[in-house]
This record gives sequence, C-alpha cells and structure tokens, in this order.
Amino acid sequence: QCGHILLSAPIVHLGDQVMASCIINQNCSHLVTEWQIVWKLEPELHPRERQQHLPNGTLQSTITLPHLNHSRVLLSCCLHWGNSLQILDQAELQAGYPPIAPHNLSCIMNLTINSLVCQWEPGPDTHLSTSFTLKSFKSQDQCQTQKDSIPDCVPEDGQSHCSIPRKHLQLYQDMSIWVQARNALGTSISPKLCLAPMDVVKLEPPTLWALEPSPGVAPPQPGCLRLRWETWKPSLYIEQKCELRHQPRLGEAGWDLVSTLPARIPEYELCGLLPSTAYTLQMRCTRWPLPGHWSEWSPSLELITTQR
Amino acid sequence: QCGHILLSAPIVHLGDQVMASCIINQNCSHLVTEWQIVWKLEPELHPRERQQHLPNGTLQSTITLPHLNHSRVLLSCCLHWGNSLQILDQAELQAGYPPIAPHNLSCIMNLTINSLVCQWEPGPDTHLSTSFTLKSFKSQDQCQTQKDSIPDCVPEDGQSHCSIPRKHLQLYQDMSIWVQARNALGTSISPKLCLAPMDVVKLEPPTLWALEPSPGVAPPQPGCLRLRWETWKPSLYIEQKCELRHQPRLGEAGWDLVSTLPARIPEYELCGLLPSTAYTLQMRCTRWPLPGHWSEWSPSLELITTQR
Amino acid sequence: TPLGPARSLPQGFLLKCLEQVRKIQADGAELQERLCAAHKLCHPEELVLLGHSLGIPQAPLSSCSSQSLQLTSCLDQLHSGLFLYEGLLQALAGISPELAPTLDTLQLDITDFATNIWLQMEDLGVAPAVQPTQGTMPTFTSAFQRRAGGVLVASKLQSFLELAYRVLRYLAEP
Repeated sequence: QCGHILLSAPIVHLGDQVMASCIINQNCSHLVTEWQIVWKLEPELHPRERQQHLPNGTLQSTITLPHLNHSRVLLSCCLHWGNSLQILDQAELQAGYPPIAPHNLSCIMNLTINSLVCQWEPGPDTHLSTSFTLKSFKSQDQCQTQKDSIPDCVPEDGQSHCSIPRKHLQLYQDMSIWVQARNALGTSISPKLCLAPMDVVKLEPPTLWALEPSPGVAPPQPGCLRLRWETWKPSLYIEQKCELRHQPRLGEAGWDLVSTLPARIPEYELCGLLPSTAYTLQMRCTRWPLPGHWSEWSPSLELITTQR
Repeated sequence: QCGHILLSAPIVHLGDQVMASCIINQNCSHLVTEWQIVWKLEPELHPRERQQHLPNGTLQSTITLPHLNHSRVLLSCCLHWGNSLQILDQAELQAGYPPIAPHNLSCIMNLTINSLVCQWEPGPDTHLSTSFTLKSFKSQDQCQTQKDSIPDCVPEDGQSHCSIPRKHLQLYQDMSIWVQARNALGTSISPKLCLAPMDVVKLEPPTLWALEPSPGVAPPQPGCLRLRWETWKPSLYIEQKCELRHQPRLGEAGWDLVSTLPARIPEYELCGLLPSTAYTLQMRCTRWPLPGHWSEWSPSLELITTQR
Repeated sequence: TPLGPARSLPQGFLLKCLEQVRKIQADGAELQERLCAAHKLCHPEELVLLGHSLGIPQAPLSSCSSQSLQLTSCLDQLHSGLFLYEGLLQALAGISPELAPTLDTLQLDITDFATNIWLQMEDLGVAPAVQPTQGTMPTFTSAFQRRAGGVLVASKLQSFLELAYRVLRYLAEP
C-alpha cells in the first residue's frame, strides 16, 4: 500500500485535540514528481503540520487539530503526480458527545397490540451514531433484585419508543425498566421504573349513545339528557370508573365534569343543563379501584335538551 | 382409543363414492347403554349403512356415500350413553377438483420495485386448498434447456401474482417462466413463457409541461400549443419513443394520436387544432427500438390554444 | 394450620385475582366459541365418554367451598389447579393454526395467575417447600382428540374458575 493514514483516535469528544499522520512508503517515491505529502481536509481546516523523511526512506506527515469542533472531517493524504493530485488514503474523523441519560421514560400497557409500550426523551444530539435499548427484568421484591430476564427491546432506527410483547411480560408482577443509550464515547442509563404492566394499562375510550325516546317512558325533564355508554369491549373483564364532560355546543362555556360514574349501567340521566340547548358530551374511563391510566376522551355525542 | 373413523380417502373428486367406517373397540362397550353406532353428518346426509359385531367384540359400522357432492362433510361417530349422544371420533371429508392449468400468464419488469411481476388467471375454484407457485429458470437457448435455476416464487395466500426480485434475474437473458398449481388431487402447469425481463419492461409515465411564453419568443400560431415533456427519470438510460394524445376538453371528440415522438426534445409545437379551445393532453412512452410495454398514460395537461 | 381470618389476604391481591379470573374466563370462552365454530364441537356433554378414555383430570377445589373454607389449602388447590391446566393446555399444542393464538393467550394468563397465587402464598409463608411438578398428561393422538380435548379442558377450566371466582369474591367482601 502506497500511503496510509493513522489517527490518534477515530472518534473523539468535540473540542478535543486530534493527531493524524500519513506515511508514504518507498515504493511510491519513484513515481511522483514532487516528493511531498499534501493533506486535503473536508471541511477545510488548517492544522499544524510536521513533515519528515524517515531513515528507511518513507515520508511521514503529521497534522494536529488542537480543538476539533466539526462532527465530521474527511482527511485525504495526497501526492503530486504530473499535474494531478493523487489521493493515496482517506480517513474520517468523527467528534461528538457521549450520550446523556435518557429521561421522561414512561410506559403504557396497550391491550390492543397486547404489548407494553415505553417511550423516552433521547436527550440532545450527540453527533455520533447512538443506539438506545429498552432493558427490563422481572422482579418479585419491588425491583430490588432480578428474578427473570427479559430480552432487550431494540427500537427501530431513530425511534424513541419500544414495545415489549405480551409473551415476555407477567402482567401482574413488578418489572424494572430503563433505557440505555450507547455510542463510541460512552454509555448512560435512564432512571429505572418499577411497575406491573397492568397497573399502567390504558383503555380505549368508551362509546356514548343517546337513549331513543321509547313509548311508555316519560321524556326527560327540561334541561336533562338521557344517555347510555358502553366501555371498550376487550376491557369488559377490568373493573373501571368513568367520567363524563359536557359543554354547550355554542358559546364560550368550558367543560363541566361528572366524575366517578360506574362503567356499566343501563342508562343515565344528566340534569341541571340549560333547556333546549345543544350539548357536546365526551366520556373517558380508567381501571379502578386498581391503578391504570385514563383512556382518551371518547368521540363527541351531540344532544339537545328538551324545551321548558 | 374408544372409537376410530377410517375413510376410504380423506380427499376425493366431487361426485366420487366414499366409504367411511367407525370401529368401536371393546373397552368402550361396558360404558354404553345401547351398543349401537350412530353417525352424525354435517351437512346432513343419509348414506347406506352396514353395522356388524366383529368376532373380537368390536362393533363396526360402514357407510357409503355413492356420490359425494359436498366439498366439506364433517363425520362424527357416536354412541348412546345415558340420554346423551357421545362423540367418539370425527373426520372431515373433502371433495373437489384437481387444478386446471393456470392461464393468461403475463409478466412485467417493474423498475420501481426492481422485480419481475408476473400474474395469471388461477382458473375455477377447486374447493380444495390449492397452492400456486411461479417457477422459472435461466436459459441461453430460447428456453429449450435450463442453465441456472431460480428459486420458486410463492405468492401470498390467495394472490395470483408474484414478484421475482432483481438478484435472481439476468435482465437481458431469456428465462422460462410458468405457474404450477397443486392440490391433493393433482398438479397442473400453465403454458411456459420465454422472455428476457428487460423486454417486458413497463416504464412509469412521462411528465407533460406547458411551455411558458418567454420574451423574445413569438407566441404559438393560432390553433397551436407549445409544450415539453420529460420521461420518467429512472428510465433515462433506456432509449424510448413516446406518443401524445389530445382531445378538446369539451364535446364528444375522441382522442387524436401523435405517435413516434422522440423521448427527449427541448420543446414541441402541436398544431392543427381548433383556435382558442381548451385541450386535454396525455403522453405515454415505451422502450424502443428494443421491445417493452407502453407506460400508462401520463396525468392530463390542460392547455388552451391561442385565438385566431 | 389453616390461615387466620380471610382479612390476611391483601385487598389489592384479591382484586387482581378477580380481574385475572374474569380475563381467563373470557379467554376460555373464546377458545370454546372457536372450537364450536370451526369444528362443530360445541357441547362438552357429547365428549364425556371420550374424556374418560383420554383421562382428562379435574382439578379439585374442595378446600375453597364456602361451607368449609380452609384458606391455605384453598390457595394451594387454586395454584395446583392452575398449574394442571397449564399442563393440559400445553398438551393441546398443535391444536390448529387458527386456535394457536387463543391457546397461547390462555396459557400466558393462567401462568400469570398461578404465579401471583404462589407469590402471595410465599408472602404469607404458607407456600409448599417445592413447586408442584406436572403429572402425566393425556396424550392426544389425533387432531380430533386435540380439539375434543380442547373442549373438555376449556369446560372443566370454566367450572374451576367459577368456583375460584366465588371464593375470591367472598374473600374480597369488605
């Protein structure tokens, strides 16, 4: 090989000093017109350089970049040959930061895809290729010690979320979960969560229906609405509570909230509203009394209260 | 095992005769109240039946379905036990047809997904699980003999098309291609195609543009339109010809065709049109003079000819 | 020695158990519906004779009856029963590609539930010294037997869960 570049380190911290040398061995010298190494740097930089002819006839040039503040520098070691500059070797210098600890790790048990979905904030760009891995283990003592391991969950490229499938989970036992970030300059891990998947279950919203007036049943009082709801079918086995919010469709009034409603009742009469007024209603539910996350609000139901 | 069904054949031709027998061995006899086999057929059929007590104490019943004209029959062999009918064994009879030869096999080289996409007509339903496989081999003598093999292309369930990826293809060499259909009653193959993938290339449509009037260039003659086009970028390396069709946007006039237009010209003036009339124009191109398929027509370009 | 009054079982544990029983009942019902739809095997009563010959055991819950509730052995029977059903469901593996996901979910949920009970028994210091080991399982020699076995196991599991639910409900009453 005619010429060869050696780097003090291929990947360094931004701002660190880097040295690179290029060695051209003898069997190249007879070819060239001008026996002098020329560096090409991309982006263009002007490092200190020292060039020397070594006793064994080789030619060596060493450059020093005191504070590398570009995340990528392409170094080419060249020689003049005729009226062209011949590239003999190339090397890429990378500079960046070690990853800081990922933060804001949170998880939700998604019963639709039957997986525990965790997401996190990756932290600032490190300028280097950084891999994130969601790690976890099953525990039986509030996550003090590991009982069973769980395979690492590797997110898709550039994603800051990962889903652990049901077959690796024990839904009612604690598991310790954290995110590890790693690049060439270091590794960091997020604070650890300790949770049982079912305790972070998030249900799909319930469905709201108007109650059709039926013969033999007195219509609702003025300023009242009669409605019913059904919780999300796959969550029938989960005890839940729900809350209803309502606001006049027009005007500036905010939402009024009716909380701690039972998940399963045949019908419900909402009163204390303005008569002959169009209302927008939404409902959400959560696992209860056992812990869980509130579902999103259901799609709106539009109803009009009876006249006075 | 208490009872066991034996079938003359689990899968037969529709209309064929089938025989099934159920043998109840001795260790069951002490349990039952009525030592008599009862068949349950789904859908309900009334076959000839012969029931006999064999010397070794077993009980055997044989039923004959002279012409099975259901594609699925579920047979259950039962015994009376107390006041219930106990199912001792079940078997499923299937009837259908061997596959006829798939036909209308055609292939297109799709440069977007870089695959040879072949499709075919599967033929009438055989009532049986039938697998289709796209088979092919590379050849150097107009597909007389196989030079190199190509892996079978297995379509997704129920699909009648399959894509052979670029890495298995020699784009400019002939390959023999056919479809094999197979089920429990037989195998059939389609007529064979012999083609070189590039000779069945189908390009994406070109793009049509109006030519903006520019200073120093005389406007087009009345009844003329000035436009330009660009062929599909990934096909720049392919020599092509194009054809342009145009019709007045309103009225009943059909398309007029201008054929054998060059793929690459800076601009084009189309004349012989009605003055101050809105026209719809479309273009398509094909590999030429080498063989290929016409692209689809391009999206329409709407232009208005100048007044008289 | 039988455990003290039922109050020694944490309410959270009981609520989770009730939730898990309801989930497993739902899983079991789905398995039964699919077996009925796909293979017309809808009534376990039609398969009793076959069940005898296959030797599908019934898990006892005698210590959980309301008349003679002995909490420790009731918990132990609950765990052993669930452990038995885990084994029976494993023996049904290969029942059919369409039913495999339903069977997997059922097994995962039963294993979770059995683990919860075992851990609770450990917390209460009443867990047997050694985890139970699976006895000999029936061998299902044909697709029909696996399906019929599925119907029988699912039906026995439902009655087992019905009893379990009743005792857990009783224990969870404030």
